[in-house]
Amino acid sequence: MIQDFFDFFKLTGFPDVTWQMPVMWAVCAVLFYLAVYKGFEPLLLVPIAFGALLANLPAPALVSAPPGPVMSPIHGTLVTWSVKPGDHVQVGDVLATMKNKRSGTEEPLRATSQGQITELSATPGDNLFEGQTMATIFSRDPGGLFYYISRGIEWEIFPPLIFLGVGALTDFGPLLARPLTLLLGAAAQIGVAVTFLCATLLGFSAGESASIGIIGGADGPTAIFLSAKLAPHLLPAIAVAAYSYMALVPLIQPPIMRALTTKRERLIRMKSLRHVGKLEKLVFCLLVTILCILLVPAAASLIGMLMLGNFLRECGVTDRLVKSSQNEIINIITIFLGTSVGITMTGERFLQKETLLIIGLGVCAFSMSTASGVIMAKILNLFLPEKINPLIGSAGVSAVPMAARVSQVEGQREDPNNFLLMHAMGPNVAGVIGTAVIAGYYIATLK
Amino acid sequence: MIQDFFDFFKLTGFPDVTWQMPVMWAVCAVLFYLAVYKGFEPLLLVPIAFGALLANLPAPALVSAPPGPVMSPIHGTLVTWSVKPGDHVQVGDVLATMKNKRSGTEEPLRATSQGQITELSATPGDNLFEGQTMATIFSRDPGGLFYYISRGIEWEIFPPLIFLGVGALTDFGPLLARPLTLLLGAAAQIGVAVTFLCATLLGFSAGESASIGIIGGADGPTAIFLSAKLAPHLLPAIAVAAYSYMALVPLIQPPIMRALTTKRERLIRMKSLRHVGKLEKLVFCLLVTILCILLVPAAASLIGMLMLGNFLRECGVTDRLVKSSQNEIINIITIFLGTSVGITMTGERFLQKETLLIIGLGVCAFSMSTASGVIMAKILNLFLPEKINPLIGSAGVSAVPMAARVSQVEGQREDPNNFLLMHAMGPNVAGVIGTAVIAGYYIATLK
Amino acid sequence: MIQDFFDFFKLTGFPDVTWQMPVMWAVCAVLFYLAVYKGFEPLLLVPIAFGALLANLPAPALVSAPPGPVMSPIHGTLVTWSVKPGDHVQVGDVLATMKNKRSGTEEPLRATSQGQITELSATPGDNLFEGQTMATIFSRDPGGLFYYISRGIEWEIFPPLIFLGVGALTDFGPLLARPLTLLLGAAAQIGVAVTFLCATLLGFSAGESASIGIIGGADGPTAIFLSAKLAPHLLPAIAVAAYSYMALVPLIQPPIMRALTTKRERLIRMKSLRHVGKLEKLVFCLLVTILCILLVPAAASLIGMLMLGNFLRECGVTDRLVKSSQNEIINIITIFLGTSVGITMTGERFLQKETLLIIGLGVCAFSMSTASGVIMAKILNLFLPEKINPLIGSAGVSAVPMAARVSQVEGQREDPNNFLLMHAMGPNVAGVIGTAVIAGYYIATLK
Amino acid sequence: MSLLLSVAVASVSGQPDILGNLKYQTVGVAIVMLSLCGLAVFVWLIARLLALFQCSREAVSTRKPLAVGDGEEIPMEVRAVISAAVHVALRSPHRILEMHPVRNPQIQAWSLEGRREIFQSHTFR
Amino acid sequence: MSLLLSVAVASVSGQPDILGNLKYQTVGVAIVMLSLCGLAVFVWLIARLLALFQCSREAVSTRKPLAVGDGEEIPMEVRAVISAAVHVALRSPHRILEMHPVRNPQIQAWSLEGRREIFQSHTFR
Amino acid sequence: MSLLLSVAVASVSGQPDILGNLKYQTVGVAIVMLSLCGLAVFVWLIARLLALFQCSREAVSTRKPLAVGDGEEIPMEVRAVISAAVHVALRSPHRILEMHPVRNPQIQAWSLEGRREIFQSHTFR
Ligand code: NA
Ligand code: NA
Ligand code: NA
Repeated sequence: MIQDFFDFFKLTGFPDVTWQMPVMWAVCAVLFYLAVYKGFEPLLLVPIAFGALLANLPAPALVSAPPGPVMSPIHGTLVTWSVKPGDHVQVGDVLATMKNKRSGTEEPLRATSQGQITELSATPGDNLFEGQTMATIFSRDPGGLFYYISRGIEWEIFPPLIFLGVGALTDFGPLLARPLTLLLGAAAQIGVAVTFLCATLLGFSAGESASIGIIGGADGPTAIFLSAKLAPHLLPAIAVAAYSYMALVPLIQPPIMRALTTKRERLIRMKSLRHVGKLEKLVFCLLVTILCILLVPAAASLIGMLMLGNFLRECGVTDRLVKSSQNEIINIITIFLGTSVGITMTGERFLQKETLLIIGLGVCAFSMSTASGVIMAKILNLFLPEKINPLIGSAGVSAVPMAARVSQVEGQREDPNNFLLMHAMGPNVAGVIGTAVIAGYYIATLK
Repeated sequence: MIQDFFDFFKLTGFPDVTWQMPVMWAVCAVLFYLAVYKGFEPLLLVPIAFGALLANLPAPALVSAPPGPVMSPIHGTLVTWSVKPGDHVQVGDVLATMKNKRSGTEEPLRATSQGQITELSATPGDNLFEGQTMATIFSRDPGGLFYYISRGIEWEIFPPLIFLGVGALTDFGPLLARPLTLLLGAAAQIGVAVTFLCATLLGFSAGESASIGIIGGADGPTAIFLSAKLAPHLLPAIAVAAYSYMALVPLIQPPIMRALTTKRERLIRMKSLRHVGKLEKLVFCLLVTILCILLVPAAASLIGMLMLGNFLRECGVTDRLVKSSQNEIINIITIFLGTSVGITMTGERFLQKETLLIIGLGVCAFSMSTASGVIMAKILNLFLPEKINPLIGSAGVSAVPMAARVSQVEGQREDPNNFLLMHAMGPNVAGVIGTAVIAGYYIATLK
Repeated sequence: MIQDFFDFFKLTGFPDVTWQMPVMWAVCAVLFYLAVYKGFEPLLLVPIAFGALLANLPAPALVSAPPGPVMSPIHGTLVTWSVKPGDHVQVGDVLATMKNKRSGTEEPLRATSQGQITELSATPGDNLFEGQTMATIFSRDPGGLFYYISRGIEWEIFPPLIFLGVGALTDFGPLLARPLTLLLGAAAQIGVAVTFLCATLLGFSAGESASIGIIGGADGPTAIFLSAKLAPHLLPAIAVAAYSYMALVPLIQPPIMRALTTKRERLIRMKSLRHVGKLEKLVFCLLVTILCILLVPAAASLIGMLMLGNFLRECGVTDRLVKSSQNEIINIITIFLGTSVGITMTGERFLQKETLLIIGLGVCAFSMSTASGVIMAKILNLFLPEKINPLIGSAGVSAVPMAARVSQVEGQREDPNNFLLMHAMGPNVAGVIGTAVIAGYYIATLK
Repeated sequence: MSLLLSVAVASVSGQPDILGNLKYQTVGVAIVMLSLCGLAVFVWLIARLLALFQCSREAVSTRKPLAVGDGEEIPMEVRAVISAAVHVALRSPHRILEMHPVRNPQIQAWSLEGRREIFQSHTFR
Repeated sequence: MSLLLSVAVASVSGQPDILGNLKYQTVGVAIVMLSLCGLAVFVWLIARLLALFQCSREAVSTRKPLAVGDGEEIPMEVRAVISAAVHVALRSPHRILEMHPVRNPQIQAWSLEGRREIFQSHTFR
Repeated sequence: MSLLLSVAVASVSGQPDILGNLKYQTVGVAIVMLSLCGLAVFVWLIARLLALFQCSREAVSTRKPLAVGDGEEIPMEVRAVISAAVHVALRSPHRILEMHPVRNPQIQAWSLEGRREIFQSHTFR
């Protein structure tokens, strides 16, 4: 009987607990604390943290791939097989040794699904391309729940669908009423570029640097979309940094805004915005769709869905669809997006010095974006007859609508009767478009 | 630096703009105008037009298939390979030349996904069946957003799910109170048959003609379901025609109705309908399910889902499920169905003379269906002691509830106190069943 | 012309009606009656019965698999092919004869999808593993609607998603206020164990017995999850039994409760429960997640989703997500879960003596669970200074919240001023956790 | 020539065989007519049957004609306020006996133009 | 014979090994009992710990006992009307201090039969 | 050295080519600036165009400034009660001409702090 308990104990997860797991539980606890008690973007951080908790429990079946062909992960030569047809393998077992053509090193090939080897289609000495089928694994196990949920990130479906909802929630009116604020949204992307440079100096590759830089864009879905493409191994750290700093906007931005502006500039009052008609909004939707997709086809799914959502919203005849986009779609996808980001946050991947560097670079990105937005506003003031209050420049970092609210609060600190909120919404939503464009630029050039 | 801009320009979509694209943008603008300002079924036409806009921007990544095996699209002989293992290919690149067994012509085989050729499994001279694997392409690219969304049409999932919601929104009470109106719904399918004949005379194949004829059924999901099966290349034109003419019912029907009826017939008043109990409605649901699926198993998914939705509605104990069917499910699927129909509407496919023919045949279909419904009502009146107002015959073309409202309006034009709406709902919902049956007949015989 | 009708008749479903079909229609009618007129868990039983109706109509296209590789279903030797490349096959056609290695018998291999054989990759005499590709079938048919909907069960996605909603609907407060009630929820699992033993004695295999035993756990999603893994062929009978008996709890439990308790015990009044704070509930969520997944990693997806839903609910900052979990997600998944369970309920599978045995064993399971809960409460009373009313022990069988209401009603029968409902909610929700743990135990040991 | 064959030939040859197609369509329409006609007969039979068996049941169900439609509950606060307002306005002792949304699902006034709205939500394909 | 082996044998042979299965079930039930017992201990410990640390926090949170439940806001119009009606009816100068839906999530009247309804929405599996 | 090449080299060698990357980022920022600048010009042009063409149309649309926002219909019962209450309270013969939720989508008081709430629902990424 005692023996039976020992037998069962071996089947539990206890023997597989690694030192990283409890550490990550503590990380999750911190994230939960920030989300629940400090209000850091809880809609995203709670699912992310919960996914991370599941990722750091010894339940490999949650994420195991369904059985099927085993593909060569690299371009190289098959040195030797460690298994033969009929063998049963577990997730993580070594199947073969391969010699990487580029680096010349020998690397083990590990199973990503469990089952029985039914076929070996390569023989030692074979030269294999990346993606070439080498063997087949079979079992009746269907693959883990999060394998399926994560398809939404792997297939790059979730970020555009979130953008569908975001578009349905966004009012581009303030931007249309004062088109120059588009430039403020563009200027904030300078922070992205500067962070890219810093990241390369710290040794990150170009794809990694782009993914880190985009944190400064302060657009969660765009950051996830880009890093899933260019640096999937950094996805969890980037997502956590992006959403955490978005919540910290009210702390990060004000000192920078005050340092870069004079009291006189902060007192500038802006004229009320004109009313923008339905037709103007609809034409704008189509214009952005056409121009931006022509310019950066790689960001087509993000921009297309954002503008579809906005068109549905503004056209006034598709209420049912708008409500579903703003509620059901965005809510359901958020739960799945958050948990699938979290499930990639395993200890081995997250407890790296890269994570710390990313967290540091994230502050840099947000600060530089804020600064460049404010400075751009000051530059525009040199030429404009009607001055812009440079406090709205900081709103170019997206983080809709928090950055705009920061502009409002800072403005009222100097003059309680100065209402900047609506003026700041212009650069705020322009920042979303600007970040999508620069993301498209990175994908086009780095893929 | 200038060179860099030129380099980047080559990566944008501008060099890939074809003459069809701006033309299609204009087509989309017309569709948007009709949907937004003229109220033509905006719930469907806005997503369709937006999808069409995306389809006509040079962003092939939006719809690219994920990498994997390359299958022979025809039964024929492999003449020669244009690529070798290790080559990188883009969507649209020629991979091989094949000789079609049936037509004897040589045809190029083009890539539908981008990546590296990892394997060629056929050698020149091989005789290949349709669907036989010839090569394998690999890349880390997951495939485009609309590749995934379009699975709902390719796999014929969306139309039945829309029907689930339609069933949950439909009240078959008026039909049950006067079962003879089923015949009016059946008669309207004569328009489908006549249009089939016209289409074959114009040179369309049987499958194409059936898909065009079904426009006269005035049931969007059924039309999409059928043409996805029998004539996928005509899907966008058929869907656009079906939904546009549905919106034009109040213009198309009245002249035909007036021409075919005498003033005296139009003045006929009908007796109030009796109350139909819950049990009767439930038995009807099950009866239709069993009989229609026995008769046309090919339409089982449409009829089954329609009746499931209606059963949930009428049983009175599954409120939560009914509300989700009527709202969340139908709304979300409508967005995806519309955009996936639109995304197939590329210039090369849509700017064809076939499209014009389909638009012309669509008018024919609607007119013939209207006429045959009215005439059937007049024929029934020859035998019935209690006369039917033949104006309700036109409601057999489905287009729920617009056609029924047209009957009501035409009736009131002669006698403002004659309320035909509820009487017209009978043939109106019967038309949905009739169209599903004839669609099943076409699939069974033409597949 | 008459000949044409005969031709068409052969294409209808009428020639394929078997004797089991009308019998199963009657079974469906009984289920509909119970669900609609007797209120037996209609949210599940209506979709299940409707799915069963569709399963028993001759529409094989509703569930046909999409074309693709044909895999060996067993470990054995290929004796002979019955088809050759280029042949067209229908669902159910014999493709080959294989000799089972284990049993030594020859078995036919039948097609699960329709299309043309494009390739035979095994030759007679070959020794094949289970899951090894033997041939490839191709067609343009995409596979049936319910093939796709059923992926949610095959891939074990639906039960955890239902648990996400259940977690969002569950209040663990009563359990936290009196932690000892966890033991009552654990005790109810004794019924599961006893039923397992009875089932093995009746000749069921271990996997089948576990799936039958879990009916006593009175948790629909857990029962479906477990039997999809261990005994998929019994899934429909188990699901129907589980949901029907849950509805019969108010009939099954009271006599057992009265037989096992004295009037004095039934009169015990319990102290009002203390208030449980938010932090306590959140910590509990994380604790259950960590401990239970460590103990039974195989149930990680069920427990993880249950606790994610509950965390979202209790954290108070993710209202939008909670509402979507409680409504949209659970409603939509319920429709699909119900119908996909029903679609497996074909006559050949359901009209077996096993089904009758399962229905009998289900009563046994519910009774034993009720009894063991009550007895555990009586045992606890031997040691506790503050007595528990043993009537709340029966609530350990989950069936939230019906079992708890039974405790309340039985309590009030003796003393109309004794309110046991909230006290019974503790064991009630504890039973959910207990059943998930024992399900994990079975999966871990029997897979 | 049999139906399917004729159509198949027409379809393959690209040359529409007019007579064959005409026959094909006639059969199709006949099948739709027959099946919906059959359905109508069944429906009529069922209605008769139920009318016979359900006399007593119907009698019971008509006793509660003011049942409030699905999910159209008036919140308690609003009821309280209505009572208050009515009370004050009428200044006479009375009790509100029943309050319910106007639309009553069991009333048989099919011909009311007002029913239109029910079908407004319907324009979904 | 070890647990897993015994069950495996029983399962394969088709001949139920009664004793083996009995042991198998006993171990299973023991594991469920032990784990939920352990959970109970943990829960109890946490409650104690929180009770120690949270005294002050609790005190604060109980100061606002009339907080309106999630999403049960009374629309402004209704409030206005209630005020108007009450004002007119009472004809005395007064101010409505607080208005809130009846159900209060923090009140501890667990034993109220009324709580039943909360769990009505619960019948979901 | 061309942009793409330089970055590719930098990326592969692992040795960041600072100047190359600087140029790469400069080009990127320039593209963002130019494209959004172009967009601004287009938007301005469209606004001008529409202003020219839509004078008459706008005039019409401003005539109904009190249109009730999307889906914020006040239920008939509440209207009735408001009328009743107002009537009783004011004791003078009058008719309520228009009733509508306070927030009016066409009013141009952008600067109202109250607009904040609209964007509360917005914190979604
Ligand atoms: Na941004
Ligand atoms: Na129709
Ligand atoms: Na249970």
